[in-house]
Amino acid sequence: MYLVQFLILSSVLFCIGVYGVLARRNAVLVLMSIELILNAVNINLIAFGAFNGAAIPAEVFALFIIAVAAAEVGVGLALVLTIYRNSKNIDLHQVDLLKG
Amino acid sequence: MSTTYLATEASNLAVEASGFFLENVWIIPAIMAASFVVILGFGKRMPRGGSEVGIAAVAVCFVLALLTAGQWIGQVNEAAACTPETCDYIVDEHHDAEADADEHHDAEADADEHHDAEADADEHHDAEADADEHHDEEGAFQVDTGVGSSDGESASALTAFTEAEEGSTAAAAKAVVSERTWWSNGGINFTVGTMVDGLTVTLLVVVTLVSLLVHIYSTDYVAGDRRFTHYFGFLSLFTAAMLFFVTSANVLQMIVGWELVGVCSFALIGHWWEEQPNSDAALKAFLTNRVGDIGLLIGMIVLFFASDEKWGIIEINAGAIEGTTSHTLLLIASLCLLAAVMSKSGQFFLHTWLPDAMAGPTPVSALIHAATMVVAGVYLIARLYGVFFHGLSIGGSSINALAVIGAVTTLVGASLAFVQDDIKKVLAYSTISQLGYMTLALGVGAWTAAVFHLTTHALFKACLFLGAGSVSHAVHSFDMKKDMGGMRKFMPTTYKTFLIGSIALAGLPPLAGFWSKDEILAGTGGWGFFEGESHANGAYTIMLVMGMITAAMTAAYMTRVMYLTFFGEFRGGHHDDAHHGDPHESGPRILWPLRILAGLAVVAGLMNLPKGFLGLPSGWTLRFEHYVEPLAATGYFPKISHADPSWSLAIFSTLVVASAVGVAYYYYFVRVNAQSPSATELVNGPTERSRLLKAGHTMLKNRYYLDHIYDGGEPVGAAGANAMGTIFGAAAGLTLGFSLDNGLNQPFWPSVMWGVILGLTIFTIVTAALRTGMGIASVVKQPMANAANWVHENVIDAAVDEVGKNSVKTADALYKYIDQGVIDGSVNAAGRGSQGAGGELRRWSTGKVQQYATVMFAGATLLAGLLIIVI
Amino acid sequence: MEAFLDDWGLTLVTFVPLVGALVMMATPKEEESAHKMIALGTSLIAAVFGVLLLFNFDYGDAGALQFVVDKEWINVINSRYIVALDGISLPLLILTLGVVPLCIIYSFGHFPEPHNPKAFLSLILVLETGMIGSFIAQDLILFFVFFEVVLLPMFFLIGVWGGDDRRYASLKFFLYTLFGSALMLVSFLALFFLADGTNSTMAGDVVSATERTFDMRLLSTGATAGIARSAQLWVFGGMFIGFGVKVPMFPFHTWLPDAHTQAPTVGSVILAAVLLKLGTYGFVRIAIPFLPEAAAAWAPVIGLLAVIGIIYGALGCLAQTDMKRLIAFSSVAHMGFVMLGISTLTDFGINAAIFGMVAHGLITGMLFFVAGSMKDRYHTLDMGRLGGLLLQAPKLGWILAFAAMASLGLPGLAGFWGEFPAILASYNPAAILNESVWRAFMVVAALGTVLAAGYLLWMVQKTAFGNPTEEFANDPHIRDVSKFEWISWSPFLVLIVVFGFYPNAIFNLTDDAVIGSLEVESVVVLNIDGDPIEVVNANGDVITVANSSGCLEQEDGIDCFNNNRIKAERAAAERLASLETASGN
Amino acid sequence: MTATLATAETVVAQNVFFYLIAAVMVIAALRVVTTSNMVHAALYLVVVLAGVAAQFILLGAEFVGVTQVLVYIGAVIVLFLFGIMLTRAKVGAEDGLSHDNVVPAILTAVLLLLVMGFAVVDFAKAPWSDGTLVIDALDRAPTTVEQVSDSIFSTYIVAFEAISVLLLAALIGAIVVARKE
Repeated sequence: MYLVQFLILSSVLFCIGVYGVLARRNAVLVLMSIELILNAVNINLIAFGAFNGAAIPAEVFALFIIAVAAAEVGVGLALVLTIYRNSKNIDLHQVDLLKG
Repeated sequence: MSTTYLATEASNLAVEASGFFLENVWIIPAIMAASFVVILGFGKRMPRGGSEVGIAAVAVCFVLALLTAGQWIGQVNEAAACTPETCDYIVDEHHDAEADADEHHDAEADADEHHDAEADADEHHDAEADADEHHDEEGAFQVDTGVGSSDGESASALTAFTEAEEGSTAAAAKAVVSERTWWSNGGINFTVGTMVDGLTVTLLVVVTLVSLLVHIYSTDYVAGDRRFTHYFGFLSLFTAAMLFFVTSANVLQMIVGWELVGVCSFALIGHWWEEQPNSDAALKAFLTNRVGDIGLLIGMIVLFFASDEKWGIIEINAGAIEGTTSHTLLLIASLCLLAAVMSKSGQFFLHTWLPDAMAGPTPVSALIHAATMVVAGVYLIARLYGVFFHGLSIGGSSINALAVIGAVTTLVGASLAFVQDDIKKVLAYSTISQLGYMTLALGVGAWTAAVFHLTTHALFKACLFLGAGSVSHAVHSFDMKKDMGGMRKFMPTTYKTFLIGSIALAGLPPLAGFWSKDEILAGTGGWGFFEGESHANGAYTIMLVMGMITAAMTAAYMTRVMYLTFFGEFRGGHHDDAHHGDPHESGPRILWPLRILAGLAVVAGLMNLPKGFLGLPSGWTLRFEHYVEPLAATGYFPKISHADPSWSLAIFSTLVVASAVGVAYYYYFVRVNAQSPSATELVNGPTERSRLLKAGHTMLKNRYYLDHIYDGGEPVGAAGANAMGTIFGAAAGLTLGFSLDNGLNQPFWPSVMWGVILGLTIFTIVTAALRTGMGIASVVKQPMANAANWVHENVIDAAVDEVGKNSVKTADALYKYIDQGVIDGSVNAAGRGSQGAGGELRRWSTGKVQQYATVMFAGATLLAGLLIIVI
Repeated sequence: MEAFLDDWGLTLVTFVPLVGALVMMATPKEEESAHKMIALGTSLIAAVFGVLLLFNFDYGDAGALQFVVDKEWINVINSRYIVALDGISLPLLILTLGVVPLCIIYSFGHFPEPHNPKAFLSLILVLETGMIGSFIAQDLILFFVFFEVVLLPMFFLIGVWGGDDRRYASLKFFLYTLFGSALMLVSFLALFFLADGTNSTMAGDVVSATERTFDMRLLSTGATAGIARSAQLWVFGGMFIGFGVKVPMFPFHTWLPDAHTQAPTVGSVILAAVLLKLGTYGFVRIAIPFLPEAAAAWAPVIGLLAVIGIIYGALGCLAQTDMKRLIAFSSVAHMGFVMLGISTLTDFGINAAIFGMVAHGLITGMLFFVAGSMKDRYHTLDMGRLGGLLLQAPKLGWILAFAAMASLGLPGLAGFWGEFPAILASYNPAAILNESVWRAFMVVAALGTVLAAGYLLWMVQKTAFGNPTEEFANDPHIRDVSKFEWISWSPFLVLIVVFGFYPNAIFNLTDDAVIGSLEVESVVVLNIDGDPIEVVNANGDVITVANSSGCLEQEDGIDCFNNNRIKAERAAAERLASLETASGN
Repeated sequence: MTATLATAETVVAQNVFFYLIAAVMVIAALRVVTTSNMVHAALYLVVVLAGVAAQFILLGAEFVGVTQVLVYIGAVIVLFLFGIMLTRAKVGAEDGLSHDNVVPAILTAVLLLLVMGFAVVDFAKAPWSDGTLVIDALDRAPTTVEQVSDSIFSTYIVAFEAISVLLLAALIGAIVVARKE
């Protein structure tokens, strides 16, 4: 197995995630896309770790990332719920609170 | 009794000679060009609308051409008189050729040495550099030939002795070349200059003579035309271009002249461009020629690099003959050039433009399509004969591309001439057929016969065209069946001259056509096949047979024309205006050219009586060959052998022609006339009775469906088109295959297979090109063009627009949110107090997070990319 | 006088028009005749200086830069004000100086709507400054500035005085060119960071011979030698797109038909005659001499796109019904021939290309003039409705036919010498390149000549031949060539004939310069894969030893981290010695 | 699997698996961002995450793979589904999940992909690399839970604490934010 193939895979996932973040209107879907991005990063991390022998630290940080991701999803969904409760939809197109 | 002889090896002696007219022949085209300018500039204000200028100029040119010819003959005789004591020799023929090459190179070297220096820097030019050094050192001991004069002009006339037939010393004068640097690029010098030898002189005389007569004729024929002046202007320009072409010293000039001739014919064919058909015909002619010009360009380029970057006709031929040029390249080049010849000289299957070109004024048809332009192709072959002779390995073989193309063309043309009702079209197809004769002759190695036929044909075909013009001048139509008949009563002189022309064309002794045609037939060497001996360059028996058939057909269709035009009852006069009722003989300015040409058509044949004809001394026979044909000793002409004339062949061919005339006479003069004096064909004639003949007749009427193939015409439909396509492809392929066979000595069938493949590809390419060209009128419906346009609009352009729009959008967002919003807004916000802040905040943004994100991501990505690329 | 010209000639030629534009700014808008006089006067003054330069140019030494001016400009980035003239620039400079006054004269006759000569003419003058500057600048940043200066006036000329669809066309033109020039700028910056001025063979005799430089004289004489091959490819790619858009090469050409069709006549003429040449000039002057190896690697792409452009442009022409649009498409085809000549990387081909530029400038400019005048008379260029021009305006018709003949490459007229040598050169391209590929290109290009004849003659037949349609049968507006038109056209017509008969007038100029610009190529030692093994400058000493990724090979490992500044005398000496021994055995 | 398995066949098998899984992942990911049905999107996300886990195991990081499965597929996805239901998203297809920002988004993503791809390839061709960059996951024994836990609770203890605090904060925050008044 070559390192490059993992890197390519992860960059493809990353870009798909980016597209999702930019293009989706539904907040939940945006969160999912963010998950894609995070997983892409994880693949990179583990692959590099396996490549140059420093497997352990890589895996540890992958675990940390998973934890953070979990937290992020939790908070994010909570926010989404709140938004939904305030304005009966989670369409980012309508949600422009920043507009003030 | 019949033995073939070769130009003997003893012919490697050379003497210097030169002459004013031979060296300064450039004057002749220059005069014509000047007359073009004058006519276009001031013609309208002149009493005779500029025609007098044109006539005067061409007359002067004719005189000059005669003087040049005289001087040339003088050269040959002088060389003949020159004995080994009086002349200094260049002992080795090989050197002789080299020397000539050197002189040009010295001239170029003077022009600019620095290229040699730089040539080393660029490996691309190493070859050229070597060549120069090589030649410089050789030129060192060649200075005594004294031609590399300092002003970059070099004139050389080397004549070589040769042992001619029966011990009588005939001399072959070498071409007089005088040229100077024209332009130089990338260390390569391109010269412009003139090359005069027997061939050039012949063409000079023929072109100027016919052009002069046509000028005179035209003053009456196109009198009162709206564009009288333009007409004469372009006649002059055309003559100038043709003369420039025939006097070229290198192939680049030939390309230039070739194209100029083409565009002049475009202008003259389309002279009456108010009518759509005329301009269509002009376009068709030009485009068909353009298709051939692909072959010309590529072939010339291949030759240029094959004979290490030399343009000179002499160098190229010499390289081909000495074998220094790769044979494969020669083969490729000669096949490419053959395509050009096929288009310009109306060879099958690019001949279709020629009949349409009859849309032009008749004198132009006479000038362009009889005497000059269409023979340009034949002249090209004759000029670069070394290339063709060795490229297609003509010598000693039995078939090759050139001969086959010629033979097929001559048959096709003759057969098509049968079914035309338009008298000019008959003559046009007959021209095609005769050009096929010349090509055939060159293909079988009968060089002199070809050039001789070119000359005689120019004379009597011009006579015929002008005669046809004279008739149509009287009846204002070209349709023999509708508007002619019995014309001999109305216009006796035209009738007589036309009759003479026809007999000459049919090739009955003792008129001009007979001699040249008979030489060609003998030159095929096929007769020897029947006599059990091998003649000349090879036994081209098939060509002999096809030529014989053509001779018969020619005689027959000319008889048909004679009857339909001059005999029977006058069928015209049904036009409303009374003028047509009584056809009248034309005026003197039309008749005198006819008389002159007819007279020449009678005697021209005597120029080249066969060897030992009626026991005449060798001083009387073969004069044309003696003065026109260069011998191998000159170094730029291949060793060709000459067939002995054979009484049996001459008698046989005459019998064939006579019987053909007899049959046609019986059909028209007896049967049709008996049916009714005004009839043109037998009701319930053979074509009605036999289905086979009928089918053939329709096929001929449709001109072998070639035009349908080219412009994808409806009547025949795709099936027919493809069928014909396959046939032509196979034909071309076979000929190619044979030439490969001769050339590369490959096993037979593989080469034929190759040939078929090659031929199909070539035919497809040509057809595609022609379709694109021919379909011009309906071009908006052109699938290819539309496809391209569709791609342009719907793919590339659409994509671009999309990108454009979105970049605009992004830029817009950028401007609105970031610039206006953040920066500007913050400034203003700071500027105003806090109470306006709320209002400010509203203008900050729409709150569309993702648009910010987009801009941010895009920016970051761009920066990253920049970073990666730069570092 | 000589000294004055040497110091100030080029600068004056460049900035006199700008001064004129400023003066016109100061002049009130109503003084139309004054504006016209000022515009014509200044452009003529510039032209006069151009003629003086023409006379004082040392033709014996056309390869060398002359009238060099080298002054400090932006010290921070070591960008200098360097202008100079050589055999490549001279023809284009003279072309520009000649075309602009003629266009101004022509515009007197027919002024596009909205009238406003002040803005129109001053924009043209600014345009002239930009074009001239781009042709003589010898510093990348300076070149870039002029290159961009050209953009705006043309944008406004199209966007304000253009046809019905002008906004779209002008925006498209603008975005396209801007997109290209952005990549071009990146490439220039990359050169700035990667190249090393002290490697140049001219390092001794040029003031600005520091490591990081924008000086084109240095960059074209070995300063770029040390750049990694991969980096070279990218940098060239940037320039390729930047210049290719301007040329325009297929598939970057789609802005051209719209811009030409919508632009006012004068705009189209300048666009065709000069602006398109900026792209090809960039290839000849910058891209190829700077990065010969990259050029060799990119050449097949260039050649392929060129022949595609030839055929594609021709087919596009055949599908048009609008005369002006047809001429615009024909530009694509003709510039295809130019690019084909360039792609051969031989001095022969590039000479042909330069000739092709000038010839195309004259001929297509002429065609656009005629088309514009016909638009003024008929108020349409729809070939379905035109016809019989030769009957109604014979002179105009003959000029059209003449220009068409020149454009289809008739020998004896200028067009042929741009077309034929390009085809000839592609028979054997530079030694690095693959012959058979270019021979295939040659055949295709030759086919293109047939199509060219096809569409041009078709155009002539549709518009000039036949009888006029009843729509215009007796339309008083359709008059023959007017005074202004004669004045502004006759130089074009004369030059087309002159160059046709005596092509040496241009080949003489360009030959040495081109050979000089290609010299770098011959001193890059390539291995079988075409990768640079080592780079030897003209003095014969080795500058760089590089492997395919541009890294320096030493016994103690490989050094990649400053591959933009490889100083490797030791390794180079060893490599050279080994090569010599190898060749010795 | 152990170090002794590093034979040619297994290497081949590894590559085959990798490409199979990768293909599935990419397709699923694309569907996640393109499908118009939110529930489907969540399910496709499951596929992607499972694929990631599989890749981890291929790379010999078995513990991380397992964790991935537990945390993501076990927890996160459930969260998502809850979120979807609580926001009363239709279970069927609904349009307008993507808006007019699509084209710029595509452009950006593609551009990003190009830049990354170029960077990766350039890195792979880097002179000091022998051009292959082989991962010898099979030659090493896969990392065990012991090793991971050891390093977590010794080397990275501080980070671990920080993470746990973060999780706590997130927990509370989520509750606070999401709870009804």
